[in-house]
Amino acid sequence: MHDAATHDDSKGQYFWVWGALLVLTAVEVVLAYRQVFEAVRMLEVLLFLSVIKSALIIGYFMHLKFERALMRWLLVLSVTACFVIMYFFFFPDADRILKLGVK
Amino acid sequence: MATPATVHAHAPQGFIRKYIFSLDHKVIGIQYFFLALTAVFVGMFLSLLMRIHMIWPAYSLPLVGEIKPEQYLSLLTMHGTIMVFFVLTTAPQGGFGNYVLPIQIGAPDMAFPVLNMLSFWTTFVGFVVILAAFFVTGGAPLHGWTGYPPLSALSSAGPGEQLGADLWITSIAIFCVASLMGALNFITTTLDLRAKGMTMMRMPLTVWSWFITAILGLLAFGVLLSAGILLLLDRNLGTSFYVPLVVVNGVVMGHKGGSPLLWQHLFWFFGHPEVYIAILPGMGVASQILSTFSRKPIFGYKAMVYAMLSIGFFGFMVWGHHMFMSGMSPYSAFAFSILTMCIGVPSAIKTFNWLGTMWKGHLRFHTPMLYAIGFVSLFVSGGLSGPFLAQPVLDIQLHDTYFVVGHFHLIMGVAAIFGIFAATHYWFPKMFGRMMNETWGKVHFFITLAGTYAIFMPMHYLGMAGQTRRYSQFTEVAYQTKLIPLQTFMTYAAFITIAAQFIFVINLFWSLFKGPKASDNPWEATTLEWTTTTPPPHDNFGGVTPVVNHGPYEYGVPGAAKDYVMQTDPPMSGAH
Amino acid sequence: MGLALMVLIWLITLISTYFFVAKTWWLPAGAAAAAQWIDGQFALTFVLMGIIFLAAQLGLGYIVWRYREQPTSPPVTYSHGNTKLEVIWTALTLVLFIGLNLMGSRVWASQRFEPAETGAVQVEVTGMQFAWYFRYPGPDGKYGTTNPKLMDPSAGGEAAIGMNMADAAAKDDIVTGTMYVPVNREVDLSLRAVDVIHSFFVPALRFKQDAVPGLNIHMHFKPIVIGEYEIACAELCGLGHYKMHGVVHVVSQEDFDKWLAAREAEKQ
Amino acid sequence: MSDAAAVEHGMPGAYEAPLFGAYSKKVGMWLFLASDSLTFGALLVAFSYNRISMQAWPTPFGRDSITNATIMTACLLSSSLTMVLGVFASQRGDRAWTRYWLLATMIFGTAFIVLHGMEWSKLIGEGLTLPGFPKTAGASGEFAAVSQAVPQFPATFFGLTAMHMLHVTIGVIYLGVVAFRKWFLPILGVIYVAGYFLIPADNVFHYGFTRWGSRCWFRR
Ligand code: HEA
Ligand code: HEA
Ligand code: CUA
Ligand SMILES: [Cu+2]
Repeated sequence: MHDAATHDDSKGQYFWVWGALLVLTAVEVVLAYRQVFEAVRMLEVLLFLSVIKSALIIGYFMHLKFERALMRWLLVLSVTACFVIMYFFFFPDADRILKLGVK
Repeated sequence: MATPATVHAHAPQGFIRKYIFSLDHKVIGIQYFFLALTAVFVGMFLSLLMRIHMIWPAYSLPLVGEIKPEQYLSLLTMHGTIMVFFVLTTAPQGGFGNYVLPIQIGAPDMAFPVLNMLSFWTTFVGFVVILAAFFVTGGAPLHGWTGYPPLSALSSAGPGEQLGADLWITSIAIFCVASLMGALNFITTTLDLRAKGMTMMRMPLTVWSWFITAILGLLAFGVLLSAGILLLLDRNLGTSFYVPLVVVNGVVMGHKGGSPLLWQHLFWFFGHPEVYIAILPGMGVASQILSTFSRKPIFGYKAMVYAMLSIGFFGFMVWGHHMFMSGMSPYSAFAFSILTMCIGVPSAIKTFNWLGTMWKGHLRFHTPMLYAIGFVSLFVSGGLSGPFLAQPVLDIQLHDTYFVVGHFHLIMGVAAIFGIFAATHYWFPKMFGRMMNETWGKVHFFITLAGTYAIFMPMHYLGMAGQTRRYSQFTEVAYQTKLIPLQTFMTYAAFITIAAQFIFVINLFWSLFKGPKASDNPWEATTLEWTTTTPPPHDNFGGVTPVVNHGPYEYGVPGAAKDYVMQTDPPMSGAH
Repeated sequence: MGLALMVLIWLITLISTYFFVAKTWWLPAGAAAAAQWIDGQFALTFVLMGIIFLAAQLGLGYIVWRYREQPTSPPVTYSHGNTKLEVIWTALTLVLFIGLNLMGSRVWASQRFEPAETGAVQVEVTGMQFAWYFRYPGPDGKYGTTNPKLMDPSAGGEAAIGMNMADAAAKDDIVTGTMYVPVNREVDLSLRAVDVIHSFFVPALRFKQDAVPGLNIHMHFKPIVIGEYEIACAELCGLGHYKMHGVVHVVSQEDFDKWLAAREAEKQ
Repeated sequence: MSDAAAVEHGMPGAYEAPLFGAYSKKVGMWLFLASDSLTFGALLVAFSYNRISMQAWPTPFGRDSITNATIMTACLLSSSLTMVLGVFASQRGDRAWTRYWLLATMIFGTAFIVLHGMEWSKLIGEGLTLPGFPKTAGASGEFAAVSQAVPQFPATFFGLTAMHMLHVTIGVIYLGVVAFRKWFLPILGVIYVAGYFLIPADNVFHYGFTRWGSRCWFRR
């Protein structure tokens, strides 16, 4: 099962990552529940935190960090690219509905 | 599951393991092939009924009876869906890709044979489910292959929108799952199971095309799957993802707040990559065959690879060109339009390179070559209407007219189908150990090329004159009644073309049993499938793994003994 | 074989081109201000694509015949292509495509990014299975509200689009089944649909726009030739899609005023 | 799968080095994840699309729901950790611990599913229902109002979380197959019986789970 990629097998880092994820989750909950920022800013902050979280999960728990750079980039970039273009083309229309929608 | 290689060497015994639930990619490929063949005949029969109804709306056909407008639309929907999904996504990729890709890269099988079997049988279930839609109350759905809600989301919006529409969506969802499994398998196989020396840049262009097709499928089908699930929820649980507050026939529906455009975005996000999924394998096959029968290396191998890669890449950024008139933000239309035009550039590169490959070659007109040449001709004719449609201002006039129907039939309905024909004639000897009849193949080619042009070229004229598509008859709008003579001509052309397809199947089945035995390399081609026996043994190369020393298209190499150098031939000094 | 194929490809190409060039079936004569621009762009694209079409197909036919394998053929040149050529035609097509595209976008921008001129005639178009209704706001220039609960397609007219007669602004609204617009004045359309997506397509006016349930899409065009033009529904909307048609009457300003007054009078 | 195995065991020289330096199953898994993230991504995009197009998006969740969701998230996060530990154990060749860690992963996953089910039941009880389902009798709180006013809200909520729950459930079952092989079916049977007795008859899950099952069973 072990491939050539050399990686640091120390288990410790996984516990750190796990802890960090739990803390981040807690932070998110508190931020959201206390309504620390105003709406849009809040969304940005939460989105930012979630991206960090998923990066940690995918990187460590799913071991993407330990794959070849080529694979890492290809996978991450292609999926991200899909979302980015969806973002740019889907949402302006959703926004139009606010303006053009039948009241 | 990781059985050692020795187990693989002898084939499983017993009918079921050998022919039905076989894990052998070759058997699965053939299964896909026959599934697609069945589907194409269903689809063709539907198009025949459509063409008849358009011209003689009141005519009562034997067995079928009189076709009502809503039944016309059901035929149309099923024709489009079956052709796009169960023919053009199934035969070139699932059929020939499955059969040939592992052999061409020197692998004994696909990376995940069980998954491979599952994806075939899932596709099969999808096909059965979609056919079932004909036989339920209300009949097959009438919302077109694009299934735009609210029409497709409301069971009261028309006959066929009841259980039939649910079955249609379910079938598509099943098909998505099957294609995802297939795509995953193709990519992994290409990445991991290439024989020694088969570097990426030595892969035949067919392998590249299946590989890129699989990548497109992997990224696109998941989106359609989600879209379909949401549509099912809208239909059955009363949610409103796609349906705003609407009133059908005076009855206020329970939905509110959804957006029909959301479906269009999701569908076309899948849909445009899908049309390239349909054509890319055809491009690969054409490249392979043109090079083989011109006895010349492919012109600009690297350019071909990069062109396909960029078609795949841009393919994900142009979906909005189907939505110029949909109420989408007009600013997006700008971006989509430019990106769509950009996709013409790699297509242009490919066309030039095909011509460049034939230039100063020694063209041998075996049947596969004829189809490959036909492919180029049709691809150009169908493709050049693309830049018209890609400009929003022109699309104002042309959207949802027969111009579009002409565009996609030429490039998809015939060019990609010609890819299948070419592949069939080319690989038939390898797959079944016998040659197909050349004379009848050529007769079929000439009738089909002329016939399909006769059906689909006039569609462009109709479209410019304003003939809207998806009309079951043309008697209601005055300016369209003037176009009926041309439509009638097309119907007659369709009769002849469809009749000619029987030449093909009869030739196919006759050759299957009676054709002359084929040698290992009847076309004097260079790629790996021609190095093994005909038909190949269970593990493709009889226990050895080939070693590759040459690029895929080494024809006419100076200093070589023959006019071609097989990929496995020992290295020569001085050549690549 | 090579000869036969060349003849067939050439025949197909020339016959197809003939019908395009002879304009046997062509765009209907344009009757809106934008038609000139659109047709110009169409013609330009058409000439360019036509040249490429002819060049590619005739070239293909020629190559097929010229390079068929013969006993006398010279040995093939062993070549893997020519990068310079490759770059040249990539650049050429790119320039061609982008240039074409940018030229066409001006009309698009003027039609879609800018609102209608002031003083435009207001018409609200409502599509429903399988009819078009047109509403004029009347002297007050305001559309009355509509209510989905009031919609009764079988009654037609005002009832079909669910006009709320309790609303003061609705009192003078006129609902008709045929569209009248004055010539040489912008028409400010609001497009709506009540059940499924329809598409308002008037070939002669070079106008098409989907009417989407839940949206109220504003578009404008300017008819410049008096006449009657047919509307065809261009988005699949159900079993009656093929017969969902209507007529736009482009009339002089006087005739339009007369017509409007007559409808207004009818209503009282 | 001999060929995949061949690459895995590094049959020397027979094949070109895999492009990503990973054996087939791993590449396959990554590809699956890529397609899966698009499948789910599309759902999320659909949700965001609806949310953007809606002026007032309700935020009705109270303290208990959020606490519950936090615990659920923690479960899933922890299951990732136990899974990684399981992988380590298997790399050491420690079969027993591999199985224990897999079991722990399954327990976290199951906890997630159960908590999720309870949360759903509670919300439905309070009146958060899909338009196509019968209204909860007697519910008149904020959730009932939200379901009326913004049907998008329950729709996206149930639609997306159901897909996720399905995803986790399939994952847990798959892990079970890996961990227990032939023992798995009996274990699944036990869980099923437990579910049959534990889920009250008026609960939605009763439809999907026990009522449907018992119907099929007793009809025969
Ligand atoms: C195999 C399938 C396939 C392929 C390959 C293509 C290829 C292209 N398609 Fe097509 N298309 C469809 C299948 C396909 N299409 C289908 C099914 C629909 C309708 C769906 C529906 O509504 O039901 C559709 C609809 C469609 C539309 C929407 C029309 C509308 O509904 O209003 C548009 C608009 O931009 C478009 C554009 C293009 C373009 C620009 C290409 C380009 O990729 C073409 C590139 C090729 C060439 C340009 C020709 C070869 C090049 C040369 C000879 C070189 C020299 C050329 C120049 C320098 C110009 N297509
Ligand atoms: C691959 C796709 C494909 C193919 C091959 C065809 C083939 C044909 N189609 Fe179709 N068609 C569509 C895809 C296709 N179509 C789609 C997507 C739509 C839009 C649906 C919608 O609007 O929702 C459509 C719509 C459509 C319309 C428009 C109807 C309308 O808008 O009202 C018409 C009208 O004439 C038509 C006719 C025909 C005819 C006469 C053929 C004939 O050419 C049939 C003759 C057949 C062949 C020349 C091919 C034979 C092939 C084989 C024998 C292959 C062998 C296979 C193996 C070896 C595996 N089709
Ligand atoms: Cu209305 Cu088509
Ligand atoms: Cu497209």
